[in-house]
Amino acid sequence: MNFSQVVFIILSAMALIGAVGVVTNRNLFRAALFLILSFVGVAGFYILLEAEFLAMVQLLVYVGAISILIIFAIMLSRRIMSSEFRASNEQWLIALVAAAILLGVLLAILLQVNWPTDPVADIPDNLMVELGKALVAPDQFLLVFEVASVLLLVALVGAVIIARER
Amino acid sequence: MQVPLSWYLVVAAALFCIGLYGALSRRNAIVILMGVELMLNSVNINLLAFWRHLEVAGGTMTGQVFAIIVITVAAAEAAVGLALIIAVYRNRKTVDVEDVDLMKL
Amino acid sequence: MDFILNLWVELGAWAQGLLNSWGVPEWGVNLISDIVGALILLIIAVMAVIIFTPMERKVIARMQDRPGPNRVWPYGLLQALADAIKMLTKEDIVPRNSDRALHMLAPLIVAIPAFLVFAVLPWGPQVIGKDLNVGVLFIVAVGSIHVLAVVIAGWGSNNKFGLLSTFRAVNQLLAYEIPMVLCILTVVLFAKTMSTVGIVEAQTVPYFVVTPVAGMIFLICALAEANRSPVDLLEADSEMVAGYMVEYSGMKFAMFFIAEYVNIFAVAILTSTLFLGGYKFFGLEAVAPILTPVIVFVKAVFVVFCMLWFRATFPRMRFDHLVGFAWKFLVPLALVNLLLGALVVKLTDNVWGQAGFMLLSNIILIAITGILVNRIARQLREAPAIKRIAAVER
Amino acid sequence: MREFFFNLVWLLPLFPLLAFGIIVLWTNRNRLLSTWIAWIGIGLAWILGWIILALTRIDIHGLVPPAGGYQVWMYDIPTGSTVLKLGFQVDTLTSIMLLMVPFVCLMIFIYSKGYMNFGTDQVDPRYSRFFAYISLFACGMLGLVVANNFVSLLIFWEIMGLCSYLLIGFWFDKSYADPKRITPKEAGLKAFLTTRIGDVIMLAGMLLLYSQTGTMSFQEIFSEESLRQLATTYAFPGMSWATLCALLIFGGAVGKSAQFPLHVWLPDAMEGPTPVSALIHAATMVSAGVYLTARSFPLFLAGGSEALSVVALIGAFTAIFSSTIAIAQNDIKRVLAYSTVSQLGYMFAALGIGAYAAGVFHLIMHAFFKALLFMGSGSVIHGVEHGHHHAQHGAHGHGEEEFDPNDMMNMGGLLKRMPRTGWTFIVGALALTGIFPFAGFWSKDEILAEAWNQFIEGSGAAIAPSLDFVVWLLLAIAAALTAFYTGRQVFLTFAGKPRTEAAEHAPESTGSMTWPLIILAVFAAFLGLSGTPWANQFFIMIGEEAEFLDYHPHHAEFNLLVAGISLAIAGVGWLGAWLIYGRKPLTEPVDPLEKPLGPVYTLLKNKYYFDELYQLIIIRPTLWLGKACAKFDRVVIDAIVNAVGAFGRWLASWLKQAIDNPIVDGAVNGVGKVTAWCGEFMRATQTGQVQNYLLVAGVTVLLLLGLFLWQTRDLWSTLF
Repeated sequence: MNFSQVVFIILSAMALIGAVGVVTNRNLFRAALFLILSFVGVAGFYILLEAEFLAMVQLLVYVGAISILIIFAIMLSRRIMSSEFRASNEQWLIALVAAAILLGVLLAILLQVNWPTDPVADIPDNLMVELGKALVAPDQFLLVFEVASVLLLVALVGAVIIARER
Repeated sequence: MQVPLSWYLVVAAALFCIGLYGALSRRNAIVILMGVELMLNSVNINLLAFWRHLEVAGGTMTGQVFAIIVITVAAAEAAVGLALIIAVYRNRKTVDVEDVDLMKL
Repeated sequence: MDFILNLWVELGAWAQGLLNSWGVPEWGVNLISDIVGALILLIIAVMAVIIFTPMERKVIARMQDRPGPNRVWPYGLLQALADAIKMLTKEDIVPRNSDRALHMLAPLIVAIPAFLVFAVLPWGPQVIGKDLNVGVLFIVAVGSIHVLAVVIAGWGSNNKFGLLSTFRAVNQLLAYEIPMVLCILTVVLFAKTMSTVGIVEAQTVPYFVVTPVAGMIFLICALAEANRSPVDLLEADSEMVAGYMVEYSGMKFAMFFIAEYVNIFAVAILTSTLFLGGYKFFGLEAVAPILTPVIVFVKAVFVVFCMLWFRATFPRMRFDHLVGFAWKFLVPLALVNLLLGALVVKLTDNVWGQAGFMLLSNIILIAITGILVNRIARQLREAPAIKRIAAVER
Repeated sequence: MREFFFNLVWLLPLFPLLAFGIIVLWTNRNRLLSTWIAWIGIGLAWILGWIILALTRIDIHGLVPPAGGYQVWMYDIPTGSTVLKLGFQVDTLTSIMLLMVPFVCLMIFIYSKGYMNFGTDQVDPRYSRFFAYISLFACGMLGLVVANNFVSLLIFWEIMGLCSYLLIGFWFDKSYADPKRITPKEAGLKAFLTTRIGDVIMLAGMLLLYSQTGTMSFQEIFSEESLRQLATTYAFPGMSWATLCALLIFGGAVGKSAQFPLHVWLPDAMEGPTPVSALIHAATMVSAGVYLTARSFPLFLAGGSEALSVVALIGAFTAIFSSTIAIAQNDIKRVLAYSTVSQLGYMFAALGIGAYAAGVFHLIMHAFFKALLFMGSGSVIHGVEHGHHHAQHGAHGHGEEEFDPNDMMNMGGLLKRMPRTGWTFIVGALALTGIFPFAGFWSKDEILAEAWNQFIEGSGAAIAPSLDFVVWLLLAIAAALTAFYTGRQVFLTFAGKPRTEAAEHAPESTGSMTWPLIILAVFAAFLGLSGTPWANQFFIMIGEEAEFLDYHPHHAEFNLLVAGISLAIAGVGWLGAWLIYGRKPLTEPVDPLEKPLGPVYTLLKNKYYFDELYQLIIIRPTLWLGKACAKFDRVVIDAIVNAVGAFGRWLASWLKQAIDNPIVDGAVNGVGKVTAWCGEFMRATQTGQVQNYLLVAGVTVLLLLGLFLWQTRDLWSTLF
């Protein structure tokens, strides 16, 4: 039980509590805040995994953008947050059971396999350079990269078109 | 850096299932969206954990790259999804997915 | 003498050695030194408030040709203390049927990013909280939490103006984050690193000279992010009576107040780090490393002075103009500048060559932009009023 | 440099093809633009062609067919086991053709602008289409010249056939008063079908070659060993494969070049516009047959004396035969057409006796002066037509009868009316009749000399010396006749006084028509000097091809006797023509030969009744057979078919009653009912709730996952 494991436990507590808060809280705004909490916990995981870049991106994109968007949407559709609003639908119990079973199955597998405890190698110190090269190297992920950018563009335009007042 | 890989996987699995439950059980479209985001995050955790523990040896970046791609997709999904929700709310004055079943006969 | 010259590093080393000699284990030493460093940074950050509030008041006053605060001895320099006492003694109000928890949460969250940023701001080659290899990105990411705080505050205090300013916050802060990131990207492009120290080290020519466009855009965006006048549309008294802070008073308001000034300080240091050569000053940093914090501080003060200058000079913008300005003017300009930077970096590896080319291209860019803006403005002016409004709406 | 341009050879056919496409697709509304596009297309081809010619001439090493030749392979067509490689090539024969083809084409393109009355009120309604067609034709001819295998050669060959058909029938709406005269439509059909006979034979030859050698490329087929193999293996006793294939391919050449049995289409092809006659039916297309024979000359050599004798005899016979016909023709263009046939006969004869270079030489020369002659005649006709119009307008009312501007009897004295046309025409005539020092003299003398020498020495000859003598004799007489009818034509057309007011008012043609005439006249006059016996460029360039398979033609040195004889013969011909037509120009439109010759004249005038003969022995039986088949069809086949149909209908009705109504319909309705019922039942599951679907999907995935895990339970426990 060393330092980083303690940190990990704290972070996972953040992430899981946040997630539970998201799915259980009746107040949408608070749900969104719990979501942010969970995101921050995940970002912490990334830092533990020595992927600082991803951690920062996680903060920037999820906390800084997506959550804010969600909150924005919540505020735009405020009326629905009345307290007599029924939060769950009829099938929530089945869903709960299904999710639980899935969790059980997954855990069963995970605990069956004896995973390596320690990372096999240290992080190369020019991590960012490697990542950048990997993203734009034609023999690696150039196509994926470009497709993702196109996807973003399309999503941008589509969102504008959909949400525009007519 | 002595956190075992299995821990990450367990947490990710838990996160995924919670997100799944949220996506399945809540009536509010926005919460469903949040659940989906949670699932995506758990996937990212897995990607990076595997990258760190199994891939870095090869010096490749697949895990990180795909995490980035997933984040991109999540952003796009959030944008379009929220736009849809706003549009639906504007037209139907509700974001309850149970009320949005015009396709049903 | 050498000890004196780079006192700060020596001090750190000495303290750690001392702890070791006391038999503290390694991780303990690290922990203690981290905590101490954090505390020091925290104190410096808070000092900013005590320094900048009088400075702001005095400077603005002089610019408006009035004495400004001059009662609290001497020359009203201790005005900040007076304000602090006033705030602490105020009553703490939580508006009825507002979301109490959130209302309490907001002041805490708003402080976090403001202080976190200091962790990566360099006071010297080794005098820095933590030299992350993604330092700049860290700054941006943490800065984006500020929006969250504003949103929570505006929502938590159950108030129309609060909500409105929340909308505005989301609009404005997100809008201005983008050109800011683009400018930082340009700088990173030239410095070939994201670590703040690395960027400073890479600046044989200050980047403000290399790309004035990026510098100016960054300054504007920094103003908007720190929502300073003339772009303080979130708390514009004349429109939304202090906006998201409308329901806050006493200590909670003090938190916002402190956060704002710490933000300013941070932004100022960031600007000097990215564009004004940080702790470098014509090789002085090499001669006397002890002076590097002073250099940084002086530059920061200069930037803050510029901000105050803006505030005293420009009138407040209309909100749609503000956002339109970000999306229709700053973003394209920053993008073009980024492209130019990429081209130049491809063009040559020599630092001076890069500087020259980039400066040239920036001058040309500024000229072209000026001409375009001039023409469009003339068209708008000559267009009939209704069309003008339509254009502005668009 | 050299390789660079040689690699561009495939552009040659491409330029006119692009012109064709552009005109047809876009610019056919704008006449001027179409004209220029066509000109540019052929002009580029011309420049490139002459560049290649120059480069070839600089250094012909390794370019002499059949062994040599710069190959440019374009694409491979996989055909089962073997691969059909298509491409282009540059060798000396090709480049010699490139001397003539693009240039003459260009000249005629320019000429056509004037002939089609560009910019006047009588401009042809299908002006642009005309240019598109001739551009396509140019593509065909150039492609044929640069093709390096039989397949693409056949393709371009057929393209030319198509263009010939289209262009002969260009004025397909024209019809004449007397039913016996052939209309352009019929003429086109006739040309197409007649040449088709030859093409089929040629195709058979090519296929036999392919079956024997397994390749289509010239270089491989004409290689030493494949030829030896062809020559030594026998199709059937007494005839080697080489002979057979050579004769079959020669059949194609006969069809295209209108040699003796299949010559009937060429004179009727004159119904087309005169530029077409000049371009296709004098200069280029008809010489494609000769080119083909020259190209596959090694095959003929391998075929031995049988093949060559056939070629020689048919050539020589055609030469004299058609020149006799030409004597009695009044249509200025038909005379030229028959003379073309006879000149082609000359070329074939030359090839037949192994005077290979001489044949090609004559081909090039003939192209120039015959194009010149045709364009001249076209100019004359044009003038006479205009004169006719003018006369019509001048004297209203009378003379609305059928007026034939082609008829030489309606002309006369045109030299004063249209001097440029006249003099250039005369130059062409002198060249044709082989008067020293014009082009025809050198080439024709070359052929005669070869024949004579081979007869005298009898050594190294391709065919029997006796045959050589026959050929020489026939050709000599043909030369005399040529001189005679050419002189007749010149005198009837240009000398004396106008016999109609149309001829009186005939104006000189426009510059775009006369300038090409002048240029071509220059070439016709002096180009022959490139083939003087002392320095015969043609022999230098392609002579070696004949030195093949142990056959070594020695270049015929200048033979004063033969030259004198041929000159004398030509002179006799001219003299006779002058005596009969020139001394006292005839005033009334009747041929003075008609009375003395009597039946012979009518025989000649009716072309030995060949059309009627074919009508009798080929077309009639065919038609009869067709009618018989039709009758059989109606009487027998139809009855059977009707019976079957009736039975079918009866059967169908019975089946409908018995099976369709109860069983099939029942089944269909049943299916429909079941479907509807299922739908009703399944509807319940379609709640329209996204989350329901999501849940179902999730559970399904869960089950699949469980199944998968259960099946691989022993595997994943041993991971890592």
